[in-house]
Amino acid sequence: MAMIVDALSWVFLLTGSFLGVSGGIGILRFPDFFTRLHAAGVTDTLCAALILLGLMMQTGWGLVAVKLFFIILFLSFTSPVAAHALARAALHGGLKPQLHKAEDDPSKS
Amino acid sequence: MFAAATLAVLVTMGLALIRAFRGPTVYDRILAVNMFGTKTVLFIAVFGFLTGRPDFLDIALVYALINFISTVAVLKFFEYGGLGRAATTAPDEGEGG
Amino acid sequence: MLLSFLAITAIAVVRLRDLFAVVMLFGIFSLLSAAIFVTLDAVDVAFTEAAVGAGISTVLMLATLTLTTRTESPPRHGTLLPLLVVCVTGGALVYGTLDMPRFGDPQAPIHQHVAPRYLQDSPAEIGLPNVVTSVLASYRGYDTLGEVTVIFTAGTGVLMLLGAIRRRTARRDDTGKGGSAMNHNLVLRVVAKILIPFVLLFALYVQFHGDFGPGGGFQAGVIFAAAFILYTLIFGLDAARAVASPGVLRVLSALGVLIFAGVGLAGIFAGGDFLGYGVLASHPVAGQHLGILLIELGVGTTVAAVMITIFYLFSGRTR
Amino acid sequence: MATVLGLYNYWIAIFLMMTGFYVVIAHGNLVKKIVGLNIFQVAVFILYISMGKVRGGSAPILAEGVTSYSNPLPHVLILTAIVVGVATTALGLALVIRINEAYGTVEEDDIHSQDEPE
Repeated sequence: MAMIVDALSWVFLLTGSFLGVSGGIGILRFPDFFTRLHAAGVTDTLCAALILLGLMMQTGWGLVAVKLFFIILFLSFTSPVAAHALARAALHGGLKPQLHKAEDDPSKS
Repeated sequence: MFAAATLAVLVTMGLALIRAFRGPTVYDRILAVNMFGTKTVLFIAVFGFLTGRPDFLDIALVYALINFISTVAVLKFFEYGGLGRAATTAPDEGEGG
Repeated sequence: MLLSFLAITAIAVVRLRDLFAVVMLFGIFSLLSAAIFVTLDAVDVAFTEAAVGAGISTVLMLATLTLTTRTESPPRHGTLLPLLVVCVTGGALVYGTLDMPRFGDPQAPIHQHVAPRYLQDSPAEIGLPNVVTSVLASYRGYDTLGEVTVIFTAGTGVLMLLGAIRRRTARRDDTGKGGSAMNHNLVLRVVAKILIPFVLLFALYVQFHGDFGPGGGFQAGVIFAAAFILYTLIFGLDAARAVASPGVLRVLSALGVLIFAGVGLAGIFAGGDFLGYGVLASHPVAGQHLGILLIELGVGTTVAAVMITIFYLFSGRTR
Repeated sequence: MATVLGLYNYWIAIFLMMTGFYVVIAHGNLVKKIVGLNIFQVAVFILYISMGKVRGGSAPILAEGVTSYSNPLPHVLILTAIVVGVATTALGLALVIRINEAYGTVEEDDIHSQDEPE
């Protein structure tokens, strides 16, 4: 039983790390702001949740696990909200999503 | 294994940092800062486990909170304050009010 | 690796002329330095830096930017002379480091004198696991009293600079119904309503858990203030002023210093020294516990009240 | 090589310190100057904290099974310095705001040129 939990936590940790790095690459490589927001916003929440969940399985029940749980809760509240507010502000600020493939400089605004 | 996760988080931090430097629009920078903050939270959590003293998660919690607050503050600054004060619908609204 | 990040960020801060981007990068800079503090075992310091540097400083700088310009005009003097001065000074300092003890060396002179005594004797004398708290509040209580007074004085200074002229308060109803600037942003409002009670609870936890883990009055005060800043940002200044009125805050910021000094005086009246808590209870260790708890309370009150006051003043100017 | 690794932290701290110093003396914008001052401040913090670190040590919160701790004294000093630092930053920013109200600019050169005719 303990071994299964251990293995599962490693799987979670590694998946989370992978998602994090892919999000990082996405934020660097994607052509315009909204796609970058997509890359960051989607991976951020899941990556954080997975890594913290993996850590939670490592510690077992206790104060540390409760704190980790609160961090997950907090991040899963704030991260999407921040992304939403960011997209909203960008749209208000006059940034238009790039709807079709542009040949010229993609990151212009 | 914790080391692998730490390394991954560090790499992501670096990538976000590059975007924060290059970011053509301010929103790109805000996004990068926000992401950077999340990754810092993860870094501290994982690093606590790496060094074997995982009871310092309060710091990570504070980071998550502060990150959110500064993002909201920045967005408010942009939607109502500084940038194009005359162009927005509510010219007199500023930060905090 | 983190240190290299820090250096790169610093260069970028120097080079960018858009002040807004500079402030954003300064936020990153603070986060990074706090992460470095964690890796260097200074958890309490990281805690404070996270809350103060990344949170409060960024918000205050943004508020300043709304009041002033956003871009920096190009420099008119030659940059060669400053660069030369900086290089020479830096070279001299690097030369000086060659004699420093190597990083992490347990035999370095800094670790030989006071610190071992704190580490060895504080469990018996004070009985708190967090040595930083016991040094801060008990061994070096005078220092901390001075720091708290400095914060109080700075708050008073900002009050004098920004609070004296209130000519703009006349037209404060143009912010819309309820005085809320983010009225239409439903998602933010709902989430903030859910989060703020937890943040306040967490601040109290940090305040009273500071004896056992990282935390204490300074950090808790800042977190408490951060909760109010979030509230102000989302629901508007008038709503926040209704919750915690500026007058009450001013009284509270003075009260915190008063609690601190009062505990010190109580030590004298009980027959001990100024800020010697051992005499406050029947048992010296219990007395130390009581004294530290009260003092942290005073610190937390002052810090929170001063931070909220400063933020009110800055954002009150902006309208 | 051991020298470089052993002094790397100090060098970075010095580099940051000089960066902040450069910003303060070479830039005319007052807000930027305050940012530079803050960078300088952080450099000092890092210097102190690096000195307090003990290799193989752990955070100075006593726990069972841990024998070696980092030096708690620099932590205390820096902890208070950070909070005082933000208080002074706030004071400086307040001054900047008042200067902006009085002169209509935050550039040092413009302020000087406005002062000179009198």
